[in-house]
Amino acid sequence: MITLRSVLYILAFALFIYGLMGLTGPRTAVRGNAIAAAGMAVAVVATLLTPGLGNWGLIALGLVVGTVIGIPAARQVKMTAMPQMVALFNGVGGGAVALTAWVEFRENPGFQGEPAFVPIATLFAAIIGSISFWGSLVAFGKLQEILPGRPIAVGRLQLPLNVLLLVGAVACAVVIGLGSDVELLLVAVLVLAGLAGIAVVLPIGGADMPVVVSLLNAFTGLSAAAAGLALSNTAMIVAGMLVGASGSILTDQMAKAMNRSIPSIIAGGFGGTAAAAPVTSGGPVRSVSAADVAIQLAYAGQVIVVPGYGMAVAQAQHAVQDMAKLLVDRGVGVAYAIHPVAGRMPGHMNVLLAEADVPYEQLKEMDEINDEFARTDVALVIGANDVTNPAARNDPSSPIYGMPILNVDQARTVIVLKRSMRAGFAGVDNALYTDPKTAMLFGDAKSSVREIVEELKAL
Amino acid sequence: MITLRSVLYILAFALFIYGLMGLTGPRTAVRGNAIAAAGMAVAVVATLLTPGLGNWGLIALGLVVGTVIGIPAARQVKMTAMPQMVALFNGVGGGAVALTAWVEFRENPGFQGEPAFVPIATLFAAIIGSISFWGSLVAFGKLQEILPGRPIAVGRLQLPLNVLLLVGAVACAVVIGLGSDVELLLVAVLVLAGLAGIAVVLPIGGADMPVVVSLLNAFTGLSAAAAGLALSNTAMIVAGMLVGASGSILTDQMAKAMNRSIPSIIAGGFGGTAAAAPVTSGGPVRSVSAADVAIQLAYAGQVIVVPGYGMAVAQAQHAVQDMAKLLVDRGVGVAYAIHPVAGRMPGHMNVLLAEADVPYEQLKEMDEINDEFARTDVALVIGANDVTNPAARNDPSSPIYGMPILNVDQARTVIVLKRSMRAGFAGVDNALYTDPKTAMLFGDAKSSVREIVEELKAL
Amino acid sequence: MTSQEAQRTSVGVPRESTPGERRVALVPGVVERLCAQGLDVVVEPGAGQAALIPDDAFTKAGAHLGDPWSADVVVKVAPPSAAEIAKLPRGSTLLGFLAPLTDPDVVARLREAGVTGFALESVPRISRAQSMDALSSQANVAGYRAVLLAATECTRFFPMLTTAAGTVKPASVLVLGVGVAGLQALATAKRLGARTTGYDVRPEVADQVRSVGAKWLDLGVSAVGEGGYARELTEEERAEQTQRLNAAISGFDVVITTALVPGRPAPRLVPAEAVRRMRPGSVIVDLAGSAGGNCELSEPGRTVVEDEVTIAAPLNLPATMPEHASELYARNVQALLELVLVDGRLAPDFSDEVLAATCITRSDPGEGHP
Amino acid sequence: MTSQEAQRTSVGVPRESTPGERRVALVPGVVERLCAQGLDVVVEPGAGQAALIPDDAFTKAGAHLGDPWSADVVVKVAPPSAAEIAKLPRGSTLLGFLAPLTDPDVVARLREAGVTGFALESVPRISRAQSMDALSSQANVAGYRAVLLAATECTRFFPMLTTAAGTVKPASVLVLGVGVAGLQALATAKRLGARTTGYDVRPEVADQVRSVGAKWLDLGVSAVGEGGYARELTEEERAEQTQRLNAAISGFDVVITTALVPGRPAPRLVPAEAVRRMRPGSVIVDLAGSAGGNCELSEPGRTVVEDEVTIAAPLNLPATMPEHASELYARNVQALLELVLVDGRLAPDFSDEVLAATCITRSDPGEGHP
Amino acid sequence: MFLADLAILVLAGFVGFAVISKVPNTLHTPLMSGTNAIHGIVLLGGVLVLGSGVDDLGSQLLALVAIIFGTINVVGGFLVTDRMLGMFKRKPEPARKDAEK
Amino acid sequence: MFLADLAILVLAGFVGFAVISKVPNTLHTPLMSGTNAIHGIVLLGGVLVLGSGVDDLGSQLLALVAIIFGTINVVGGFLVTDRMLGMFKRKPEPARKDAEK
Ligand SMILES: NC(=O)c1ccc[n+]([C@@H]2O[C@H](COP(=O)([O-])OP(=O)(O)OC[C@H]3O[C@@H](n4cnc5c(N)ncnc54)[C@H](OP(=O)(O)O)[C@@H]3O)[C@@H](O)[C@H]2O)c1
Ligand SMILES: NC(=O)c1ccc[n+]([C@@H]2O[C@H](COP(=O)([O-])OP(=O)(O)OC[C@H]3O[C@@H](n4cnc5c(N)ncnc54)[C@H](OP(=O)(O)O)[C@@H]3O)[C@@H](O)[C@H]2O)c1
Ligand SMILES: NC(=O)c1ccc[n+]([C@@H]2O[C@H](COP(=O)([O-])OP(=O)(O)OC[C@H]3O[C@@H](n4cnc5c(N)ncnc54)[C@H](O)[C@@H]3O)[C@@H](O)[C@H]2O)c1
Ligand SMILES: NC(=O)c1ccc[n+]([C@@H]2O[C@H](COP(=O)([O-])OP(=O)(O)OC[C@H]3O[C@@H](n4cnc5c(N)ncnc54)[C@H](O)[C@@H]3O)[C@@H](O)[C@H]2O)c1
Repeated sequence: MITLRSVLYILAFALFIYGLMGLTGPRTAVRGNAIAAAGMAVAVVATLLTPGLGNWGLIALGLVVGTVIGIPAARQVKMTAMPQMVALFNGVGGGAVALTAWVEFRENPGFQGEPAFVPIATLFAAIIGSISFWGSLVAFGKLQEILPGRPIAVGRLQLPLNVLLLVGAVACAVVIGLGSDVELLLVAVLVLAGLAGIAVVLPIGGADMPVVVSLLNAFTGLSAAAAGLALSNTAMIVAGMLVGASGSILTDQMAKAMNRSIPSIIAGGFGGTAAAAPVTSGGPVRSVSAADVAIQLAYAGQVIVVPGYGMAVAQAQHAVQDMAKLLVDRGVGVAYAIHPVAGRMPGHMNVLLAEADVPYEQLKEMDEINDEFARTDVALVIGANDVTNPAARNDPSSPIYGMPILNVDQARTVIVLKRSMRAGFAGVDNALYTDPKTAMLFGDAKSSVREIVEELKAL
Repeated sequence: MITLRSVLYILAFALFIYGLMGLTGPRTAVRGNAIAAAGMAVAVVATLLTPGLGNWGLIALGLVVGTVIGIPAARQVKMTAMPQMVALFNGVGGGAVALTAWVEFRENPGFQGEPAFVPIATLFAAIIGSISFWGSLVAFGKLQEILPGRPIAVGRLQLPLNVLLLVGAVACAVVIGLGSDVELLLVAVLVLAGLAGIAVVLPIGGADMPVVVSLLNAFTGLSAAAAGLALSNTAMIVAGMLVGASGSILTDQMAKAMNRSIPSIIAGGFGGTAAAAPVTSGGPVRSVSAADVAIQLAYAGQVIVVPGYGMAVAQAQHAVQDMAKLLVDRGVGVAYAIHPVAGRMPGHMNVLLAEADVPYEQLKEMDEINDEFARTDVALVIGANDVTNPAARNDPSSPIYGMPILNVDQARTVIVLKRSMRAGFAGVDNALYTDPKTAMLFGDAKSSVREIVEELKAL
Repeated sequence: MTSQEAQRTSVGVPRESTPGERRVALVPGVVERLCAQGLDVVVEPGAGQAALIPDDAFTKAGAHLGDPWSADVVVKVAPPSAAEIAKLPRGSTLLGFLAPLTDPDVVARLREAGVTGFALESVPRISRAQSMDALSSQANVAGYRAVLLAATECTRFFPMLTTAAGTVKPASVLVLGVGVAGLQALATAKRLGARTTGYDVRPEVADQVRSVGAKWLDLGVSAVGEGGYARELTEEERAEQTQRLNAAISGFDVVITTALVPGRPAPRLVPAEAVRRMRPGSVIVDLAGSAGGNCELSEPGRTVVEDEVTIAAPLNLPATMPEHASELYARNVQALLELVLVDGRLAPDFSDEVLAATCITRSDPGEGHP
Repeated sequence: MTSQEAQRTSVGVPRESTPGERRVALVPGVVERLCAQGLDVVVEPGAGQAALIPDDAFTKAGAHLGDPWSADVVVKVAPPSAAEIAKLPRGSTLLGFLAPLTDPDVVARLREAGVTGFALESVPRISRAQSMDALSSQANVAGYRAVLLAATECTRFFPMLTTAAGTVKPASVLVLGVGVAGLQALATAKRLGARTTGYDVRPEVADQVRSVGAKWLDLGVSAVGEGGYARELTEEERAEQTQRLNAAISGFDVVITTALVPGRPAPRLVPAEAVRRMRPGSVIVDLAGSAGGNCELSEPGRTVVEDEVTIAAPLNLPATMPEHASELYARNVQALLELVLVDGRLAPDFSDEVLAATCITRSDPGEGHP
Repeated sequence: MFLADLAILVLAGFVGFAVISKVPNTLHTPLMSGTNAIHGIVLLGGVLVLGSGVDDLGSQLLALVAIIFGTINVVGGFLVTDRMLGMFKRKPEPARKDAEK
Repeated sequence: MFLADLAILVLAGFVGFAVISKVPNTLHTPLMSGTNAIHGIVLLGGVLVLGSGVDDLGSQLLALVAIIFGTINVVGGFLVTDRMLGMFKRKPEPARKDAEK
């Protein structure tokens, strides 16, 4: 029995790894997730095969209740509420670790007769699990807007407070490790660690929450691995460590993609100055990476490219055409919407796109394509500004009021490539950039498009 | 002591993995190799810390003798003889595994009192190790041209012979596994497996040897892992399995790069039909992958691009310019050598390269650049043929004799991009393509250059 | 046949009388749209002849042939001659280039004749009015044609060509004054394979020059004027500019000049001395001919060869590509007409920024207006 | 001053007398190289004038001015007139276009005059002789100029332009007969932004057409002749071709024809009917004018407008870009001269494949040669 | 045993590092969610502890909650990830359908 | 113990797979050579067996040869790999030196 269980565990973690590999690529992600889930089923079955397992009723009860709660929660949550859902699931995972550690302590107070690593691992799991549980709950609250998104801090006392809580938790743990069997100490460990989790996450701004959730996710993974060590359970060790390692790399990438660094975010949690995400001028602007733009384009049915003076300045025409060709090869429909006054001379865009050998058939006049935007998945604006400015339609006080513009804002998603939030020829701000469905990819148009090309090829 | 050793083992294999990661990229390869070597040092030291180790003198003798043989062998071998050297080193590794297994058997005939997996692993190691040793020796002989490179086979008897040898080795091993303690049986295992190794490798053509060596390398890795299992030595398990897994992927990639498949190569070893590598018309032609071309270009100091009619037909000008820009960004000097009659009309190349915005300064006339070739690391010929044909210089009977040509053949390396070995406008064969320093990248020029661009970006 | 047909507002399209003017104020495509809007279009027979547009193309589009001068609105290209103004009934409306800054006589005569005149030169350069901006649309044509002219006059290739009979170096083209015409000239010359360089007094043009793949010639003189136009240079600035340009010009095979300052004589950018220093066989195309020319040796309206350098100063390049020049012009006219007409009837809102700027005479002068 | 200076072989460069011929057989750059090789170059005063090459450019290059006709070798561009042949001393050598296939009189007169004539038209089209191939080098010029001519004559833009005054569609250009001139025409038109299509009877040209970014018009008629040239079509083939072309042509704004069959009248590819079906304002440029023209309505040497379609049939387009055309021609002449001269002395090896083909008359006729 | 577990831990860490190279932003959230589901493996801890014969009611309750939490983590995690990946389920039509003319 | 070793084996295999993604051809031989050197780890087997107190002369000899072989594999392998990688040691000059004008 023990051998079968061990073999199944190996099978389970092999499935986890294989599934995780799949999850990193858009083509294989769906299957990867299913494979990992299969691995989990194998792991659970293997565990139930453990000889001499008792309390079957309670175990079954737990599994059923958990399933009954989990399925509808996952099914009914709105797509926009996904991040907080993940935070919640992560939290309960951490909670499970902490609770398991507590039970272990209760069953064998003082860890009598266990080698040293058992209490160490168990207490590590308890602390991290509790931090993760409570921290995740706070993150959930912020994302769900139950708690205010802005940083909540106690000012200069934040750092000493947090340190105190953490040191307290560790101190209690050390006492237990040294042999104490007082249950209150363990409860103290859990409570202090939980408070620390709360105290660290509260001062971090809502914009940073996704990174925090990812970090807590990696933590939970580590705590699971520690719990696995304590129980000498291979599946838990591998799965937990897998999540701990991949989760930390993922967190790093997420932070980078948001132009943040993990240390500065955590510093925020300790009352550091770099608390809030940088505020971009004039309204919330969503900036994305070239990789995302590539995915959005690759999985779109119809893309309209809107070139402007910025494409000309960057001389990005060749790169743009490379990109379009890759998309067409993938079966994505691509058209260019040429505004009559895009650029700085009549026919400016034509000259450049002809140089890059864009087939004339793909160039559409404004009147011809303006109704298409509403049926378009992605409008990709490359260095155009005034010719996409909705103020021309709806702001009579604007100097460009009355000029016909491209209906870029009617596309399902808008991606704008430019270097900054600066205005164009007419010198007026563009409300398109702060539209919630607009994402900005900042940088010189040529480099940006080149990056997109690279990412498209890698898909 | 045992704990320190185990920790050192973990450190050692961590270094192996880290080093191996480095070895897969051109920038990090040198350091990766050094890191792996450091890991090996750690592993050896850890082993010497094993409590109760005896026979110190002999151990020291072995280490010293091995080092004294290994260093000069590795230092003095000519660069062109590297592959056979690797074969040799791989062989002795396999031999070491086989010998170790033999000693283990002698020390505990019949594997009395050991759990089942010990004999199984040991005998597996013995068989694979012996195959690897003898197979590698044959590969060495073929590469070193001690043995003839052509397939040496016994015709239709090859398959039954090979199968017989392998079955015999396994049968003897099974008898041992069932408890026999007759040493002759183990010797029989080693001999039969060794003969099988010889019999399988001999019928494979010299051109396939690199793939065979790589495959034997992966085998040796697996045998090392098996030996590690038998000895319950973590470092050996991890290092061996690492090599087994990465080696098999590597073998697959090598075979693909040579347009071969592993099964067909092995089939050759068993007297199958697809024995020899395909013979390309008219002399040995070396074909390479886009990734190699990219590396050669990226690490060159000076590259001359020679465009011809094929670039025009493929309309590859934009891709070529993309490539040139990437190279210039890396600090590689790039020039275009424009032959007066390249293409099919006067100025054909100019029209295309101007369209792709190649700066006029990079375009060099034949007279201006012909002396440069001798100082050039790579001449990259893109769909040009007649204008590079040395017959114009040295074959009075050739219809193009007397036409001035580009001195492409004087460059240190020549890479030719075209779709096939077909002739150009003048309808004559080009001896440049069979020059040993020429490598061909077959395929439509545009796709080929695009692939090179992709690879350059990934470097 | 006169245009009193029904109650519909009539639009008259005369045949242009200015010598060399091959354009026509409306083209069949635009006529069709105007007719669809309920206008009655009267085209003078042969109006499109010089543009190779046959009369029946107009009639097929819904116009009829007849006397255009008695229409409610007359649309023209070139400024009207005295004889033409005489044909206009009092109270009628005229749309076209009316040379308000360069030929005040026209304005005077129109006022005298009691005609409401809308000058297309005066359309303000604001985003909304771009569709009426005939200066831009015609400058665009001129820039393109200037390069064709230069390439035709040049004794050399524009593109670089490596051939069995030797390598031909690419021509180097300098554009002085990079407004709409200059940019199009740079872009077109680049297309033909020339190396291109641009120069202007307005510094923001540097980026625009680069945006058509050309180099920017930096002489360190800047003169930004109003409304996106340049101002005239001071005496010292001019001397400085002339001297530096002088040095630069001689290295080019082709120089195309388009420098204009509204209402002022064209700046003299290319002195005779610079021409003498150019290589034999080089070409200068001077688009500022009508304002006196940017080159000292230009003879507006003629092509001369001085010191083996060909100097062309065409007065009306857009007219040399009559069909498309007319088409673009006709669209500008259409856009302006749509502003002047309300529900198919003449009802200009003179408080509109565009019409206020464009209207140079009124048959019923409103308050405070010329 | 005559050319008997020292013992050096003299090369004479006369001023071309054919009307409209602006080229000159040698240019200063090539003169310099010939002088460096020890030749004595005599240039007729004013020889380069039409190409805007001043006399002193030649003298600076080492030539001297004088009577070119008494030189050992006379190099010319256009076939010599009877009067010119009369000026050649017996036993002298003449290099140039000598019209061996199209004007047999020239050959006859040269033979009579005892002059050794090398016809540049007859250079075989083998790889080695490409540097002497003046047909190619001049066809290349012609193809480029043909597009400039077409663009100038066209009433429409070549490139597509989206502007505030509406969008202009790109011109569509069809090239009939895609040899050297046709390919260059396709490439140049593409550069200017036109949509390009090519057609030829030789099927291998399809790939070449695509290699300059143009489309291939497949009519299913193939006629490969000798030496890389086309053969004349049979009666049925011609009828078939004409009918299909007829249908295709009317869709194009510009048609450039270059179809030639050596020594035969040019094939009639564009019948009058096809012209009538073209849009008003379209242009046909017929480069086969000297062989009678590819278009039925062509009047060789003139530009006419028929049915609102402009038909230009220039006879000598290379001469309209004299400097570079001369330069390329001069290099061809230089290459041929180098074959004719051995150590600076006239010593043609008539067994050489190139010279055998090129030499059309010999002052001392060798065995079995004309 | 502990040292073998430690070796396993280290190796698993390497696998975790090696598997995640550069993930496009769009996959960040699904990947986070997927890994999140994987650490729901902690549910095994609850099962093992409870199954090892806990009979104290408090402990039983705590362990029960731990199992419930772990199960929610697992079930919810995988389901939510799958929903997030919805975008990648609709695959673009077989390429080159109405490719460039 | 065996099952832990098996888990380690599987994990090491995954690491091996994950580490080698797409290797450029030029690195194929060095990489093969580098991995070849790594499996020289078998030398540990010889050391352990010999060190465990083998006293039979034949066995001693065999083990000695095994150690020698293993050592050659290790030492020669790493050195040869290093030499093969010579090309990558000369790094291209800091880019953009004489970049495009
Ligand atoms: N077509 C004509 O004939 C003509 C003539 C004269 C004026 N205009 C006027 O020009 C305007 C044309 O509209 P448009 O949308 O094409 O241009 P625009 O409104 O001027 O906007 C161009 C945008 O491109 C961005 N950009 C500049 N360089 C870039 C680079 N290297 N990489 C990426 N982005 C870059 C700029 O933003 P960042 O600085 O943030 O990058 C800028 O906001 C209209 O207002 C029109 O009225 C047209
Ligand atoms: N320049 C002129 O004025 C002129 C005029 C007429 C003739 N010629 C003659 O043309 C020749 C020019 O020499 P060249 O070296 O430029 O051309 P070439 O000798 O004709 O060789 C071109 C090569 O390109 C390859 N190719 C064709 N399509 C390709 C594609 N899509 N992708 C990759 N490769 C492709 C072909 O090989 P694969 O089929 O194996 O791919 C062919 O061998 C000379 O012989 C010259 O005399 C020149
Ligand atoms: N916003 C709009 O809607 C719109 C529309 C069309 C044009 N414009 C802008 O208006 C501006 C004027 O265009 P234009 O073509 O009518 O100009 P223009 O014809 O009046 O003058 C041509 C160019 O000559 C330059 N110039 C004047 N004096 C000079 C000197 N001494 N040396 C060198 N150059 C000199 C001017 O700066 C101008 O660029 C341009 O910048 C154009 O982009 C704007
Ligand atoms: N190898 C060399 O050295 C070399 C050098 C120059 C040219 N060439 C080749 O020689 C060939 C001839 O070139 P050219 O420019 O002197 O040709 P050309 O001037 O004699 O004829 C022009 C073109 O007209 C075509 N044509 C003839 N009859 C036609 C018909 N009825 N319909 C349509 N097209 C018709 C011919 O096929 C040819 O392509 C070309 O293929 C060229 O590539 C080879």
